[in-house]
Parts: sequence; structure tokens; C-alpha cells
Amino acid sequence: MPRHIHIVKVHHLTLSFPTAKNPNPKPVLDDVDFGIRDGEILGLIGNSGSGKTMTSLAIAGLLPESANIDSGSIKFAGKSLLDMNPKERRRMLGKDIGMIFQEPSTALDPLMTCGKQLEEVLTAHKESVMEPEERHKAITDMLQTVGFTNAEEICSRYPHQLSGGQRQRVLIAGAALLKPRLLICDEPTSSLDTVTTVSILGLLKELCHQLHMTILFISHDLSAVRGFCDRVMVMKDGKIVDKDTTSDILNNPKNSYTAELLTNARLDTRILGLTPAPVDYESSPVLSAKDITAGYGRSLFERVKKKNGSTESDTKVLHEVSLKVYPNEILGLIGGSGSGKTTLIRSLLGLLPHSGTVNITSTRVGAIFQDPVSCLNPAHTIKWHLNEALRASGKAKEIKGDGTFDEKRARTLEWITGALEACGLGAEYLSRRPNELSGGQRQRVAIAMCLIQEPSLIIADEPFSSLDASSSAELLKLMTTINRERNTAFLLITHNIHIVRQICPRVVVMSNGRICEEGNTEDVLNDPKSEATSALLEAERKLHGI
Amino acid sequence: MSSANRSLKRAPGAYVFYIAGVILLGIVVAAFVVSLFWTPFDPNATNAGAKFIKPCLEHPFGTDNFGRDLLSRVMSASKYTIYISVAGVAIALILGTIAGIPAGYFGGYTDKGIMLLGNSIMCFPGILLALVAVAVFGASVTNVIWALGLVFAPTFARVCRLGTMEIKELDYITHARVMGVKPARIMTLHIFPNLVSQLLPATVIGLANMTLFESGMSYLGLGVQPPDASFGKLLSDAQAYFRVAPWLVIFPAMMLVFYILGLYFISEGLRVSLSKGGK
Amino acid sequence: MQGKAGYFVGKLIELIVTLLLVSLLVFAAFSIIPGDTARVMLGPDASQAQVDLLRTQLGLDKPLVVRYFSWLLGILTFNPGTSYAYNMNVGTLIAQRLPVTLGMSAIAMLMVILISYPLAVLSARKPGRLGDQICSVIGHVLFAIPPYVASLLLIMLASSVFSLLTVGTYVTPAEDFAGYVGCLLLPSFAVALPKIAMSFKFLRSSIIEQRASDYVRTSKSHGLSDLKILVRHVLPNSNVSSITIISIILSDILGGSLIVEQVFNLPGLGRLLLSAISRRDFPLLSGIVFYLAFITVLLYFLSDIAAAISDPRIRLK
Amino acid sequence: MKHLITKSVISVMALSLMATSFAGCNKKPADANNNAVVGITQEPGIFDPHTVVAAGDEEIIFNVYEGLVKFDKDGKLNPCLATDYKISEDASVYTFTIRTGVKFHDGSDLDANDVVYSLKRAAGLLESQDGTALVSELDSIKEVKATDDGKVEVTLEAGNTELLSFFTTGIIPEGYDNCQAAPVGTGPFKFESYNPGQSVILVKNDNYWQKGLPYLDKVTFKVCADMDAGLTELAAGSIDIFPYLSADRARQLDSAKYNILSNGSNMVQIFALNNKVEPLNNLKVRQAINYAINRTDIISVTMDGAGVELTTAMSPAMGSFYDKSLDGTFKQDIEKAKALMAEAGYENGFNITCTVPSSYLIHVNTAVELASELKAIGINMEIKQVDWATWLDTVYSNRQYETTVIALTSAYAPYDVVSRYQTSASGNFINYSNSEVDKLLTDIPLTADEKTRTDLYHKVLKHLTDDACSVYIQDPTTITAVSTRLEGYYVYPMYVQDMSQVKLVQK
Repeated sequence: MPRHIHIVKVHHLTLSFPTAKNPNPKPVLDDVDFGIRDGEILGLIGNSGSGKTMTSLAIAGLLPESANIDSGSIKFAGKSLLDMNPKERRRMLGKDIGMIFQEPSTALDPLMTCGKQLEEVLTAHKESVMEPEERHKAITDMLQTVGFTNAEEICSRYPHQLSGGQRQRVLIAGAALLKPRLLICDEPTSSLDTVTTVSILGLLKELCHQLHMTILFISHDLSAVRGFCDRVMVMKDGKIVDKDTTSDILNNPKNSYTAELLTNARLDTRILGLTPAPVDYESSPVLSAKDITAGYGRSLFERVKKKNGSTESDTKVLHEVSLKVYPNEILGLIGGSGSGKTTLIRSLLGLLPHSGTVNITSTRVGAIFQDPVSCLNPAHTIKWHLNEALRASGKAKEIKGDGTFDEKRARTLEWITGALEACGLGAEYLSRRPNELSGGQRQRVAIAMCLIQEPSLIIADEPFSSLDASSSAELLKLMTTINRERNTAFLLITHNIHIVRQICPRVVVMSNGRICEEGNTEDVLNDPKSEATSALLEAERKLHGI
Repeated sequence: MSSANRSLKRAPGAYVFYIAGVILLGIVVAAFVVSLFWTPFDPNATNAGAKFIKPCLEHPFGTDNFGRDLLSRVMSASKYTIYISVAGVAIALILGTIAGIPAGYFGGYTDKGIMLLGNSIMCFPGILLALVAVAVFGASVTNVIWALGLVFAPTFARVCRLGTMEIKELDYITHARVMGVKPARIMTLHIFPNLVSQLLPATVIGLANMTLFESGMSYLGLGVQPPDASFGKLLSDAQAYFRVAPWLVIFPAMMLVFYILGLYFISEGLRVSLSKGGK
Repeated sequence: MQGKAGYFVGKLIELIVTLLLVSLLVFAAFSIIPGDTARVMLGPDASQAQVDLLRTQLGLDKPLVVRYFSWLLGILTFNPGTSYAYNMNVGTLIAQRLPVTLGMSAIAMLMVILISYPLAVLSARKPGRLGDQICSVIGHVLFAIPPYVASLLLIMLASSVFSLLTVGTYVTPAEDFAGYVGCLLLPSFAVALPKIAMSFKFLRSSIIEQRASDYVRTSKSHGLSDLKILVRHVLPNSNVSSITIISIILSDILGGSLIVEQVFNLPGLGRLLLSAISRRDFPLLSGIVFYLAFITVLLYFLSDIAAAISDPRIRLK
Repeated sequence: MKHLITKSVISVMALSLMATSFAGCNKKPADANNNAVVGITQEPGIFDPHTVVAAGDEEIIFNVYEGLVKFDKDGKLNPCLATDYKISEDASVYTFTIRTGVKFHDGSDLDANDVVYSLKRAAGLLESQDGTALVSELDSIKEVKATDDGKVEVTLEAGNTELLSFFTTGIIPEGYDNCQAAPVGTGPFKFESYNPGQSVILVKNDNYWQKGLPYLDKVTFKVCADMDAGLTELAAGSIDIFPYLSADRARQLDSAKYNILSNGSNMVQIFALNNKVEPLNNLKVRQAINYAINRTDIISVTMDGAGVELTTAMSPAMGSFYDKSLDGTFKQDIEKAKALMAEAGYENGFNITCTVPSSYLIHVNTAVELASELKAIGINMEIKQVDWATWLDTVYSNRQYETTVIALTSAYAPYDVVSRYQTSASGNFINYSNSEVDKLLTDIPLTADEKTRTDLYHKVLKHLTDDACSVYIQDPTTITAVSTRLEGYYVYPMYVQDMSQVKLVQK
């Protein structure tokens, strides 16, 4: 085994948060022992609460005040970090150790221009006395390095004027400005979309080579380390449970927990064999939308200004989108973030003012949404939800029929229980409240509410993005079952190309508020005609190895 | 996020506030409940021969310039203080909810109109508005309650409006709209129950503020009518004699502060525990 | 920055509309006051003919709409008419009293800022420590003491312990500025006390919140010292969120000083207001109420503007 | 603007609007300049001698304007701007000889034309006026004219022996109509300035016709919010004279620094019962109420004992016109009161409302004490506070009330005290009606003989007491603190501050 130069050596580190009441709590880090080799990209994987962030904060010296290091040591380039005084450790930050974090939207001071914030990195370290011009040059150079062509302009912008990806680049520029030897990246991509993620990871890798930096890459997503990290460590409950090269971890996991993580990350194997109902494209569509154009409201003054002849299109999010969904069809709708998918859905559902026409044959359209947390009203029971759906459908009278109050109630109950059971949940769930249910169960209740209304079309807006792989698979199964058995069409919005491949006979790709490509799923995905589709496929391939 | 949570945990826990608040409020409420059945003396019975008796066994809180027993008066004053603050808050709450939820739900011109009205009311220093309202309609307990209710309604309307604006963006409301539920039903059955957690601390703090206002108005002679009294009225009556009979100021002030502080502590406890639970 | 200009214009229009509505409310409120102004002025023994004559002289017989517009015009040109009771220009009367109320509010506000700000910064440095907890508990207690009770206690304290401060003798600023400030110190403090607590509580939690925010973590990772983070990031951000609170506090102080000046025997707007109420002095009453509301609206407007200037995020909605 | 109001309406004790308390301060005592500061508790407003209403204004302008006659400290009328006067046999023509050598503050000389103008203005006889008297008692003047020999002849519509005291009305220069903004009179002090809410400043009239007077160069009437504010200022030495103190406050003052003067105030505090409403129209009920209350206790809790008990409509300050034989008529006797209630058919009592003006603490407190005492005979009295404007409107003008508590003040003239009990009198807000009293009141002004007149007054008072027309409570004592550095200050039986005699104590 070749000897490596470890830039960081964490030696049997144990860390806990003792309180007055509980002086000996369960350690947050338990005997963590590892090294980071000079120049490598080390992945640190684990679920939330596994201690990966604490590990990185311990290295950086940014642990909360209440944290107590019970034993162990951390060496950085041979120097013991824990023996240094706080001032010395602070000086190392930015200069020797750089950090970037998960949420680029809040990681920059909203009141300060990006240029000024980057300048602080330089002024904070007195050793590097620089003239203002020099500082400015260093900053613009670094901004160019991280991929900005308009570095000067970025300097004078406020954070809210930049996109998420741009902000993350600015943060990377800040972290890399003094060319630290170690860059700690704490989930830098988890709030970014696939395409941006790929580009940020590419940038980090490039910086790593260009500036000879070592990267500690923290993520909860095993698939994100593919093709990026050299080595991967897996953490669970404050312990490092697995440590190996990336390819071994991904292809040949020795540890059972790693294997479990890996299976959970893979949806594709579980949904093989789901077959959607056959579609008759000759019949009249259940939904046909023509020339939908929509945008968000503007203030009175902007509207006044508009009349004086400035640009018209900037607040429009959708441009003349036309769309048809046929009976029994599961239509996939894909596109990057900001492509206008959600706006389209809201327009179709009549929640947004828009121009153009929407024709829906069925009286009701069902809808399920992305966030399982907010899809049900936390103040009411499941039974109330189903009753409300029944009431709103206008069929309540019909269901209740005639008879005594008790008879009516029994019939209603039977009806809503039937809908719930069709979604795989028993009658015992009726009296529960949403916070007692898991995300997948809540989405099922949402579907049950749709079923009560007996719609011919259900619009599903990214229903899987917040669910884990097994729940997603269950939900997909349910959707295809409903599709087959109840002849319900679906309009499925997703960013997950696997799913589209598996269950959608037809797919529509959106980009910049327009439909850029549509057709048979096989044709579109195997032979993309538009750049947007290609970019989506490329990012997916890089990230998930498809 | 994590460190914010931690600093909250290290602050005195919600239960400390609860206990302190319940004890303080409990004293006042106990005085109120007991006064409904029994007071040591008739709170309004004067006795010129027993003026300005210092606190003693027979009169634990002393007597006032009419020779009335202050303990009995304080006990019966708690009735008016509690009644005015509770009724006033109820009115403010009802008005605020009726105005605030539609403003937040519909947005646009409905919102602009309602908020403009609310802002206009808030433009007057609260006490000024209450004073003028009572001056216009006459000084009586009912009018004080209405005036205070009106003054406080915009505060509740704001809470409701902001809460509604947040909640209406949530998927379950969107879902209800897609299902075709009528706006009135969405606002009352879907949104309102979820506002309760936000309205609760606002209500408790509103009770405390209402008491402060009421005592200020009583001080200016525009509140409860003699010989009855609220804490504020007792205080304003006592001020003429506070050098001769400081106990006339001390005991009502103590009860007033107990009541307000008790409410503050409970609202603080509610706020802390709700913000923890909301995570 | 063009967006900002639009924002300002929008706020200005909002200000004007609010003021119009306020004026309508004021006028409506005083139009429904029971009690005939002319009758009150003339006393019980005057004949109906005399009362009617006076009503005509005062213009009280004209339709409501006409009276509203003539009143509005007067009040907007700072010429709200002649007080019935004092037989003097309302503007002059208010101008004479304004130094007391405004001076008191200004001193109280200064006290609020000077006391609560450093305390909040110190307290938030180590939240949960003994000092912080003592400050918080004292803050709660102060919050629960009505200003006039505080005035009373302060007078007791000042007279018995210090016997230094001049209480009760008002000096105009033109006569003796130091004396003017001196006689307002104690009443201002009484008004300021609960607001110090309020501002402390808000600033403290705002600073704690800002210190826990992501950009502070970023700045830490950039190697900035705690002091620099506090001065350059935490305080500016908590200031932005405090602007609204400050304007609310100011408006409360204005209202509180109306009561406290009664206790301290200061010839301020509060006393004028009460005498105007009891004498049904409509021009005076409406003038005071409208101008006080005007000051408040202006405060809110200025706080919106200040927030917009200091926060680059506030632009178009 | 015209203030057409009678002088004798109701003005009320200048007791505190709101009772507040104050602490001492260390301001230097008023310096040894030849001036004095008087504390007042009512905001001044009107300085026109003919439209003035509030007692608080009258006490100030007493020093600025003078009438043909003037009261002295004992309540006696002395010639002033008239050196002499004659009243005709039927009391319908008053003839005044005008003093010569008197100068107005603006430098012009006083002559008969000024007097004619002033009296006509007060009586509403000027051509520019509509005939309504500014001073309502002078309404009965038919004509005022100057005779050739510098005398002024006033002709009345009917004989009235009681009118002389109203010729104290201030005399102003002929044609002058700006008394509100710039008062001009002949008094010992000239009007200097008025700062609303703060002070009225008067300066010495160097040309005053009484040689040697006044002694002081400057008098400042300083507005204090209430009694306690005044007390603070006294303690601080920033005011020299402060009237209307309560007994317990006066006791707190340092006797080395202040002399305490007390005197009856010629006021009648009354628990007014509306004689027209049930059950107060029943004599027995009214008598029962009179027997049920304890005047000593009321004076004790409201005035700290500083008041004179009353059982009839006149204050003992009125001298011989007051009927001493009525003293002690209604001594508290609960049993008797209960018996009377039973006789009237109210053995179980009844509910009643007392409408009091909220700005007068003494009356509110009296009502509280009354309510407590009336409980003993089963009367539940609810107190309803209203502001002064509402009180005037509903209680005094429209008489829509059951009971109220108020202090009746009057000019220092016995007729002014009792005339309101005439059935048709506008001031008869208790709706009292007794034909014998009406007759007596018609006779009094026509009776020239003082002895007979005194007798008639006693008869009126006896009727009022026998009919228990209302409950007369007390004549509150006026207590005034005067700095020991001043002398020559006297408490008048009427509501004035005479500063002309006040001078510094010579060391």
C-alpha cells in the first residue's frame, strides 16, 4: 500500500454536546479516525444526523460553543489544530482551509455586493497586504476562474440579483480566493438542479487540479459522488462505517449499510415491469391547451413604465404553449428548473391568469403536488379531507342517497374508505392526522382525494422529488394501477428521466417557457433533437451513470 | 439553523415561562373568582371613620380615602380588568380575522383596500384613537371595549393576513381550489384552523396590551365608572393620595403588573414552544 | 436604481391615499360627536336663535361634504382654522405645544436607542448566560409597567433619593435650552422605559437570529473576526429588520407622551387634546388628531424609505 | 366671536381635573423682584369683561377691569368708577356720578360716554347687537344715557333693588371691541400677554387712579394642571400664591414659608334631585334622602373636613340673608328616613342614576359617598360620568337626568342665589315649582326696605328646606397658601384674586 501525504489527519476524534442535565450524552462523533490525502477529492456520505457536518466543522474550527471534544486530535499539515488558540485557527480559515455550504441563497450577506464580500476575505488576512487595485484584480481573476465572463459586473451585484448557481460560484470564488490547500464542500449541490449540479461539480474538479487543492466533499447522496470523488467514506451515527475507493463503493459495496444506501438510491430496478394502459391517440384528448401565455403580476408602476415602451417579455414565463393529453395516457413533461413547467401546470389548473384556451373534457381535474408535507391540511383528519373532496365533487348527495342520517353516513363512509383502500391505505387511517403519516402515505391520501372526484385526468407535479426510492416506487405502481384500472390519464411532471422512460409512452420537453420537443418517449430520449433535451440527458448521465 | 435551535434550547425553557406566567396570572384569576362569591367587605361601602387605615390584619391592603377596604376593591377590580381585556380582544380578534383572511387570500385590490383601512387606523397613536372614540360615544365600559377592540383589530388583521398569504401558497389549499371548494369555505375551514397557532400568542399579548391601554384610559377618567373600578382606575384614584397612603398605589400596581406580566410570560412560553414544535 | 424610484413613488402615493383616508376618518368621527358645538360655546341660557346664528357664523349649517373639503383644504395648508375655546389659530396653539410632545418623544427615542442597543449587543453575545437572563427578565417586567405608573415611581424616586431633577416646571427651549431638556428628561424616561424593553427584546433576538444565519457562517469560514462580523454583517442586517419596529415604537412613544405629560404637568399636546375634547373644540381637536396621525404616517413612510435605501432587496414587488 | 353667556350660570370649583401627585424640585425661590406669581388651575380663555364666563377668567380680569362699583374683601359694594350713585324710589332708575381723572390703560380718559358704551354693550343695546344682553342680568336695562352734568342714568324695564352688584361689570373705552386680544380697562394692572397653557402676565398700571396702588410691578398667573401640580410648584417656590388647596395638601406645606388662609367660598354644593321624575317628585322620598345622608362624612371624604355643612340653598357667607335657624334641620336619621320611604311606598327602595361631570373630582367623589350612604335606605344609585359639555347639554339645559352633584356659584348677590328656584327660571334645572316661592321671588326686587327683604329671603329659604327640593351638602372652604414674603392678600367671598393690595413684606 503506497504511503500518502495526509494533509489532514483526524485521529480518534470523539465529540459530544454535554449539558448541565446530561453531562455524558451520546457522542455525536464517536472515535472518528481518517486522513485526507493531499490532492484528492474525498467524499463523506451519510444521512442527516450521521455526524458528517460536525466532522467538517471540527476540522474548520467552527464547532458550536457548546460542543466538547472529548478525545482525539486533528492535524493539519502536521500542526495540531486543537492545540492552537482561537485566533490562530481563525487565521487559517480562508487562507488554509476554505469552505462552501449547502444553501447558496442565504450564504451571502444580502446587504453587501458580491465584490465587497469577496474583498473581506482578502482584508481579513493581514499577512497579505494588498493595494485596492490588486485586490480588485485578484477578485476578478478568481471570478473568471470560476466561470464568470462578466466578472466586473458580478462584483457590483447584490446576491439577490444572482441565480443559485451563480451564487454558489461566487462562494466558491470566495473560498478559493486565497488558494487554500483544503476546500471543505458541505452539500454544495443539494439545492441545485441537475444541470447546474453537474457544472458546479465540474468546476470544483477543475479547481482542484488547477489550484492543487484537496477537497472534502460532504453529501447525503451516494450517486452524487460518482465520477467526482476519488475515495468515499460512509458515516452512520457518528462512526465511519465504510471507507473505500469510489468505484468499489458504488459497484461492490462490502458494508451492508453502504449497500442499503445504494439500493435506496436506485429507483430504476424497482419500477421495471410497470405497464401503463394502451392509449388511443385517435380519440379526442381529455385536455387540450392552446397558446397558453402566462406571467406573473407586476406592480402598477411597472405596468405604467411598460407603456413607455420597454421590453415586454421579461415577466412572461410561458410563451404560447400548446399541449394535448389523450385518454388513458401518462404524458411525461420534463425540463430544467425555470423552464416553466410549474407555471404551465398552474395555468392549466386555472390557478394563474393566462391567455390561450384550455379545454378539459372531464368536469374535474385531479392534482397532486410535489411537497408531501404541505399536501394535506395539518388541522384536519384524513376523513375530513376525503369528505371535503366528496363534498367538493358535488356527488355527495348522490352517494348519500336517501334514508336516515346513519344510513347516509354509512354510505359516505363506505365510499371514502373505498377510495382510500384503492390507494393502499386501510380504514384505520381515517381518524389520523397528516402529521402521523409518512410522506408517501400523504401522497396516497392526496391521490385518494383525487379518486373520490373521479377525474379523467390527474396532473402530478413532481410527486416523487421529496420521496425516497421505495416510496416513489410504490407511488408509481399506484399511479399505473389507477391508470389501467380506472382509465385515468396522467400529466406527470418530473425531472427524473428514468421514470419517464419506464411509464410514459409520450414525453414533452420544456425549455425557457416553450415546448422545445415532444413525441414518442423512445424517440425523444434516444435521439434528442433540441439542445435542452441533450443537456438534461447529459447531466443525468454524468450524475447517475445512465 | 442548528445553532439557532441550540441557542433557543439554552434560553430559559418554555416551561419556566409557563410556570411563572400561570402563577402570576393565577393570583389575579383567583382574586377574580373568589370576588364573585365573597369579598372581605363590600368593595363600594364607604366609611368616613375608617379613612386611610394602613395595611393591618383587618384590612390587609389598607383602606382608601372613602374608608373602603382596598383588598375587596382590588378583588372586584380584577373583574373589570379581565372582562374588558377579554371582551376587547374578542372583538379585535373577530374583526381582525374577518378583515385579515380575505385580504391575504384574495390579495390585489381587496388586500390593498383592507390594509389601507387598517393602516389608517394604525396611523393614530392607539391611545389617541381610543380616547377620541370614548369621547365621541361617551365613557362606559361597553364603549371602552369597542374602542379598544377597534384599535387592536388591525394588529390581528395583519397576523391573519400574513398567515393566510403563507398558507394559501401551500399545496393543500391549491388542492382545495383545484377541487373546486368555494373561497368562503377555504378561508373558514381550510385556512383558519391553521392560523390558530399564530393567533394564540398574539391574542395573549393582545390581552396584556389591552390592559395597559385600559388602565391608561381609566387614568384619564374614561374607563370604568365609579364606584366600580379596574386596576387602572384604582391607580388613578390613588395618585392624589400616594404620599399619604402609598399602599393605595402599591397594591393595585402590583396586581396590574402581575396580570400583564403573567400574560407576557405565557405568550413567551407559547411562542417558544410553538416555534420549537414548528420545526 | 430606477426600480427604487418607482418604489418611492408608489410609497408616496400610498402615503397620500392613507392621509386622505385618515382625514376622512377624523372628519367622520367628529361629525358624529353628540353635543352641539354652538350650544356648548354659548352655554345653557342662550336662546335657540343665538345658537343658530353662531352655527351659521361657524359654517356648521353647510352640508357635510362642503365642510369636509373646506376643512381639508385648511388643514393641508396648515391653517386649520380658529379654536372655538381659545379664539386663537389652531396652528399657533399646536405649534406652542409641539416642542413639549416632540421634544419628549425625541429624547425618549434617543434613550431607547442609547440604552437598548448596547444592552442587546452585549446580551446577544452570550445568549442564555446570567447577564442575558437578568436583562431579559428585567425587560419583561419593564414591559408590563404602564408609563404613568412608571412616571409615578420615578417621581417618588427622584424626589426622595435624588431631589435633583426639575420636575413640573416647564421651560421653553427659547428661554433656556438646557433647562428645557432637563425638565423633559424624567418624563421622557418614563415613556421610554417599556419601549427600551421592547426594543431590547427585539434587537436581541434579531441579533441572535442574524448571528446564526448562513452568511455569518460564510464570513467565519472566510476568516473574519467576530467583531468584524458583528459590525459589518450582523448589525446592518438586524438594523434593517428593526426599522419597522423603531417606527412602531416611535408612534407608541408619541401616544404614551400624551398621558405622561399629564402626570408631569407639562403643557403639551395631551393637555390641549383633553381640553379640546371636553370643550367640543372641533377645529382644535381635529387639528391635533390629524397632525398627530400625519406625523405617524410620515414616520411609517420614512421607515419604508429608510428600509428601501438600506436593503437592496426591496424593489418592485 | 360672541360669547353670549350669563355670568351666573354655573361655574364650578376649580378642584383638580385629575388628581396627580408631584415631587419637590429644587428651583430657586422666586427672586426678590417686586412681583408675584399666582397659580391657577383653569386654562384661561376669555378676557372680555362682558362675555367672560369662567370663574377662572374672572379672577384674573378683576385686576384689569373695573366697574362703577367694586366689591371689597368683606363682600361690601364700594363706589369705584362712580363716585356716587342714586337709586330711584321704585328702583327703576339708577344714576351714577362718574369719577374724574381716571385713565384707561391706553392713555385715554374715562368719561360718561365710555360708561354708556360699556353698559350698552353689556346689556346688548348697541346698534350692532341683536338686543341680547351679554351680561344676562343686565337684560332688564331699557336705556343708558349720559346726562349733561357728566352723570350716567340707567333706566330699567321694571324696578329692581337687587341690580347694583351687577354694575361691577367692567368699563371699557368707547367703541373698543378688541378686549379678547388686547384687554383695556382702568384696573390696577395692565394686560401684558397670554400664553395658552402656560401663563397670563399683568404689569403695573402706573396711572392707576388710587394713588399708591398697586404695589407690585408684575403679576403672573401661572397655569398648573391641577392642585398637586400647584403644590409642587409651591414647594419649589416657583409660585407665591395658590388658592383652592385641599386641607390635606395645605397641611403638607412648610408654615415658615407659607401662610394658610381659609374662607367660605360662597358656593353651594348640591345633590340635585330632578323634582319632575318618579320617585323624586315625592316629597317624602326627597326628605328620606335628606335624612339618609351624613354631611359630615361627605365633607370628610371629599374635602378632608374643610367645608361648611348646608341644609339650605344659601351659603352662610351671605351674611344676614342666610337663615341660621335652618341649621341642623336634616340631621342623619336612618330610621326616620326608612320610615319616610315606607310612607312613600318605597320600603324596598328603588334604582336611580346620578349623572356627574367627570372633570370635577369633588362631585364624583361626593356621588360615590352618596351612593354608599343611600344604600342604607335601599336606594341603589348608579353613577354615570359625563364630560362637561354633555353635562351642560343633557343635565342643565335639557334637564334629562334623575340626580346630579354640582356646585352652584353665583354673583355675590343673594337674589342671584335664590332666583333660580322660580318655576320659570332658566337655571331651575331641578324643576322646582312652588307658587309661594314664585310670589316671594317676584316681590323681593321691588322691596326697598332691607329688613323686609331679608325676611323675604328667609321665607324663601325655609320653603326650599321644607320642600326638601334637593339635598344641600356643603359650602366648600377655600384654602389659599400665600408666601410669607407677601402681605396684603385677602380671600374674597367671591371668586377673584385682588392683587392690588399685595406687597412685599418689608424687612
